[in-house]
Amino acid sequence: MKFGIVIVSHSNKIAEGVKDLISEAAPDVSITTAGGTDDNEIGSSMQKVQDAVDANTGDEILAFYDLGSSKMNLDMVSEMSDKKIHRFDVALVEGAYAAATLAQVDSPLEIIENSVKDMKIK
Amino acid sequence: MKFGIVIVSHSNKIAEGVKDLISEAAPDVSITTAGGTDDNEIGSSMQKVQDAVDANTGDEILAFYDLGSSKMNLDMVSEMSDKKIHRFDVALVEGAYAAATLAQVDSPLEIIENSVKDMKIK
Amino acid sequence: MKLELNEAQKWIELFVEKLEANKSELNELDTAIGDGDHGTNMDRGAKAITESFAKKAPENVSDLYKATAFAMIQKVGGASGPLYGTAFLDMSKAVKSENIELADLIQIGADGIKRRGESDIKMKTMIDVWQPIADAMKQDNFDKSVVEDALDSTKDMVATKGRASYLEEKSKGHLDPGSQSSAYLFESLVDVLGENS
Amino acid sequence: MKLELNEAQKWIELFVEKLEANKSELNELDTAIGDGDHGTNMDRGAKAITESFAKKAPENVSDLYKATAFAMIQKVGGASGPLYGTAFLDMSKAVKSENIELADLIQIGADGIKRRGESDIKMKTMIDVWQPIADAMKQDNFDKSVVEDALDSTKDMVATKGRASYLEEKSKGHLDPGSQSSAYLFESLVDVLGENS
Ligand SMILES: Nc1ncnc2c1ncn2[C@@H]1O[C@H](COP(=O)(O)OP(=O)(O)O)[C@@H](O)[C@H]1O
Ligand SMILES: Nc1ncnc2c1ncn2[C@@H]1O[C@H](COP(=O)(O)OP(=O)(O)O)[C@@H](O)[C@H]1O
Ligand SMILES: [Mg+2]
Ligand SMILES: [Mg+2]
Ligand SMILES: [Mg+2]
Ligand SMILES: [Mg+2]
Repeated sequence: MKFGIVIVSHSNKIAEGVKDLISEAAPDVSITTAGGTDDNEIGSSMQKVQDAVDANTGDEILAFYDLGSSKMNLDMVSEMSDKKIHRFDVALVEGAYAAATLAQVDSPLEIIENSVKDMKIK
Repeated sequence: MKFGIVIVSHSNKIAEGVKDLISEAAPDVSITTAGGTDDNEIGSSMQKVQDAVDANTGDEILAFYDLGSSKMNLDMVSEMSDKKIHRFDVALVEGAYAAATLAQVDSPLEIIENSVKDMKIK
Repeated sequence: MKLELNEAQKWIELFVEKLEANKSELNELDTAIGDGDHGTNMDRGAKAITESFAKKAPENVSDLYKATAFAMIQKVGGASGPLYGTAFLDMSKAVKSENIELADLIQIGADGIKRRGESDIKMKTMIDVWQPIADAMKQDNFDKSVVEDALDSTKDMVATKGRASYLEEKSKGHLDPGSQSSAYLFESLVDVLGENS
Repeated sequence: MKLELNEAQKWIELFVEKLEANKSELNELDTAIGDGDHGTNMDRGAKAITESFAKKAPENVSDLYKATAFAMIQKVGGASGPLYGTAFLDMSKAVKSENIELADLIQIGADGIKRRGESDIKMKTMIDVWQPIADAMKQDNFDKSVVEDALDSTKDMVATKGRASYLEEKSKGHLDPGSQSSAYLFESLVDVLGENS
């Protein structure tokens, strides 16, 4: 599919849980996660973000994150990645759900961006 | 403490993960969760919301939720509960983090409400 | 018009049958514009209703609606749980006043759904079945074609509440799953009323 | 002014020592206005730097900064990882041009933090140490009192970036933890420069 989704969170449980939740509405969308530190503690790991981007089979990535260092690690990976990564500064759970729903039906980027624009909180 | 926090999510992992995340910024705040269905599938359970409210030691509850039926179950419990439950129609992860941080330092409700007002997305 | 206990119980039992028979149809509708679980959810609710009636036979219509509500609230696990649950709980309370008309009772159920869902007609939800049916009953022209028309009207709506609302324009062209399960409810009611007419 | 490889290495090694010695102090500062892990995070970074230098001795200043950056990026696990990491990575690139002044190099580090953090001075972050120090160096009056003053200036600021920003007014009255660790970095630099003056 055109878009894959990457979830970056300080918590591995949040990242996995968001994947579980949005998969139900978007079973055909590639969804990969980077949650917690390398030791699965609360925190973030650039390596995990890199791995989530690499493992994602979407042509372009829609990326969602929770707080500060999740965003920074995402940006570092974006700068080095060949894949186009669209960072969404929106509510993590709710924004990822909306985007996944639209990605499932092959919506174009403008529609997806428009649908989450009222969830911009960062 | 005056305020406890209840997290209601369709996913048990999300609910637990949010608790882990916000506990770090709010170690003294009572945080209880209602995640997933009674079988821990994706969905929601009024009984779990009831239990999370009962188990919470805060005098009043600040409640955060993800989607539709989490909100509805929360409302049903609110209607039946003696405890005052403040429902926040804001981004789940980010809003709960902000509120927890302020609850930890005994902020009054108006300050907490004001700090998350720009995260209202529901 | 009012329902006696045996009629009301027949109504709910027919509803339960239809839900169980159409579990995968409801799941399919929900797969198109939701998360694909409406059939599974309602089937869980249906089985819980049967269990509840078996465990303790309802002694009056109010009890029957209450047991139905509790089964839905406790077992469905999706938005339809609190929605049907609130409708039947409010109906259970209202039916205690001796003389309430069936049409008014259905209106009370519809109002319960609106309150619980913070929603209204034209949002592509089950309200688009409940409300037209309450209206038709008030005018004494309730039959299966009313149910069918109400259900069909949801097809071309753009959803603004519930999960389907995330699809925006793309929610058009599909029946709303909760409206389909509500159609089963009211088809069952037509059947029960038909037997007596 | 420029640092030779042995001076630069001494600088980072002193920084590592201070981070390890003050792990709990940094955690305490972060407990007051953050999530209490800044000491643990920086200690992990410090140990990773030591390991990296032991594994492969840096051959020039650019390598040294790069190894420092990678250790931070890979091991810290908090916002300070990408922030220090970006600062040192940008410095590693800039120092390749033979004639860059130390003051300009620190400015490049500060700019890296601003870019990565989408932040600026007066937001109660480590930038409030990096920027005044870059400024002082440009005017050739860099010493420990400059570092102390910069760190102290964060105390009365209201945070508008990072976790402390969630505390709003209540973030006042506490030193910023990342500014404290940056103060250790620049105190170490004063020590290295002092030895040579
Ligand atoms: N806010 C609402 N108001 C009224 N009806 C709603 C609302 N949200 C959802 N519904 C109804 O519930 C149905 C979905 O039920 P179900 O699939 O069981 O729950 P979920 O969406 O939680 O998976 C929708 O088809 C719609 O008819
Ligand atoms: N956006 C930002 N820009 C600049 N510095 C920041 C930013 N966010 C955080 N910081 C710095 O990072 C420090 C916190 O680091 P640390 O505790 O290791 O990370 P975390 O906040 O992820 O737990 C803060 O004290 C502040 O100095
Ligand atoms: Mg559903
Ligand atoms: Mg569901
Ligand atoms: Mg921290
Ligand atoms: Mg942290």
